[in-house]
Amino acid sequence: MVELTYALSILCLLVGSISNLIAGFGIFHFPDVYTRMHAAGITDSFGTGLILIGLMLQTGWDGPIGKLLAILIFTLITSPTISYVLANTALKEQPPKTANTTHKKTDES
Amino acid sequence: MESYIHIIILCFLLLTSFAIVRMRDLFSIVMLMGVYGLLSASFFVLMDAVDVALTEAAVGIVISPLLLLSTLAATGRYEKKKRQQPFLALIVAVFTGALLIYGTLEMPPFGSADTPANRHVASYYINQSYAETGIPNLVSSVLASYRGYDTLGELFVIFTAGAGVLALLGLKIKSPKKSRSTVLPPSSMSRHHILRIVSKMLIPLILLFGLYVQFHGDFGPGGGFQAGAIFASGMALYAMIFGLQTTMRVFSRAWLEFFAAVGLLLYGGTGVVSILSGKNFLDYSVLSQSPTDAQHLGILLVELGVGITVASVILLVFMFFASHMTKVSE
Amino acid sequence: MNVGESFNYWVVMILMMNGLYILIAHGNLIKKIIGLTIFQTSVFIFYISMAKVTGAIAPIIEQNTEQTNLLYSNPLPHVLILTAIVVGISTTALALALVIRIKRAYGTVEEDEIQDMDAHP
Amino acid sequence: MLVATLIAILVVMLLALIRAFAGPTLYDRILAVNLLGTKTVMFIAILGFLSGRAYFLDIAMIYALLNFIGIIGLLRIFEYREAKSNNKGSTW
Repeated sequence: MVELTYALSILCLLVGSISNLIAGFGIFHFPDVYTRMHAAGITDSFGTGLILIGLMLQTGWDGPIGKLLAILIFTLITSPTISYVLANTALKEQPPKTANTTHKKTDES
Repeated sequence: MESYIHIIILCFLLLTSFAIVRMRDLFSIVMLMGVYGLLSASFFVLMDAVDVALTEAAVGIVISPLLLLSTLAATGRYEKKKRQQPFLALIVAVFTGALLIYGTLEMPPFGSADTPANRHVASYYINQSYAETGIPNLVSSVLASYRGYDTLGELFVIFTAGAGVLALLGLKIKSPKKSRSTVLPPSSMSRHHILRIVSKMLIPLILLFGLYVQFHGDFGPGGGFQAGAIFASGMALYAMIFGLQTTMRVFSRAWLEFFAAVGLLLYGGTGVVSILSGKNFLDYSVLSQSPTDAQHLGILLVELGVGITVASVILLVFMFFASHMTKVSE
Repeated sequence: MNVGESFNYWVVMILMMNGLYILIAHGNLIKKIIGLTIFQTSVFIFYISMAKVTGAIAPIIEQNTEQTNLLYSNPLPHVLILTAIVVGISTTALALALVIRIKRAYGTVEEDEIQDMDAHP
Repeated sequence: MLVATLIAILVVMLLALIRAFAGPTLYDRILAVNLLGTKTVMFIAILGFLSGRAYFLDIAMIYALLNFIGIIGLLRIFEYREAKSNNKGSTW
């Protein structure tokens, strides 16, 4: 049972790390704000959740599992909210880029 | 491995600071200042300075960027290009930096236990203060008891700076309407319903966490300065989402000014009580029979005073900057 | 010589010089205040680096532990910097309030324009 | 495994930092700063786990909350700027 939990936590941490790396790669590589947001938003919540679950499995019941759970809940609430507000604000100022439009010079000096 | 993580964070900090030097768009620079605060707070965590990390997080991530942004709204977003190339400044900076780095070669190596800084009074604090005060968090006990005069002075500086901001931006914050039924003009954030609801859920938690940091500061990381900054950040979020007017129904300007003074008076009053009982200023041993209980009570009162003053001064300053923005836009 | 032994101090000095450079070379008053903040933070990092002892834990006494001779980091620099951070933000706020007043009086926050106006009123 | 996760998170932080420097729009920067914030929370949580000190989790928790306030603050000022450019004024 203990070994199973440990193996499960390793799996969670591994998948979490990989999806975090995907988020990082996405935000680094994709061409405009919306695609980047798409890459970061999904994998960020997913990876964060998995890493925290992996940590929880490793602490067991007598560890600080409540605090980890609180961090998990906060992250799962705040991260999508920020994505939503960010996308909403960005959409009003700058329409999404499609394959055929050239990227306008934006508000950079 | 663990001893190299802080080097990575320091490299991130260096990159950020060079990016700040290079950029001309002040909005982006303020954003990078937030990153800078976040990274330096992480560095403080790595250096075991947990109390400092909490304070730097609240101040560096939230309050400092907010104040800078409200100023930018009044002064404009772009920095103008200078007419001449600042070679002289570059030479001065490089020369001074080279001298200072030459000076660091004489410094004791990083992390060694027997440096002059770690030998004198610090070992006394580490070995004796738990027996003398009964408070596990050494930072709290040193802050509020051993170096109580120092902290009182710092608190006076904060109070004076707040008074200075009030004097400089001597605008009237528009007082809220008397009748409760008046429909308030909505803040422009209020059309995001999801944001409103999420904030309604989170703000009580943030304020609760501020109180936890305040009163748990004797046993874990925390204390008055951290709690004040966190509490003020929570109220700043409330002001941003629900509007300054609504916030001022809860904390009006007069009450905040009153509380800023009350915290300082609580601190000073604790000292006066010990003078009147025939001991030195801020000698807590008069407060109770047993010495550790007296220290506990004294530190609790003093930290409470610090927390109240810091929270109300930061909130007051934030409100003045925010209402200044509103005035500019009219 | 081991790089890790004084790498922190070098980084502190470079950050400090970045702050100083911004302070001297840039004319925008807000940018100057940001430079001052960077300078300030580098000093915080310097103090906190000096307080670190290798292998030590944060200065919070462990009560329920069998281990004796736990090493603790030096709490005194933490106390000094803890208060310095909050004092720093209050003084920054004061400086920003002054900038707002300057903007109201002169209509600009660029140093050389303000000097021109003072020279030719 | 925890160390590997830590390294992955540091790599992501570096990538987000580069995006925050490069821009090009302000929204890219905010997105990067937000990603950096959540990664820092993870970083500190794992670090506390490696060193076995539970009070690191307190700090991670407050970072998660403060990061939210910081990002909302940045976005709030954009909304303000937008309202100003539409000449409607804005109320706090």
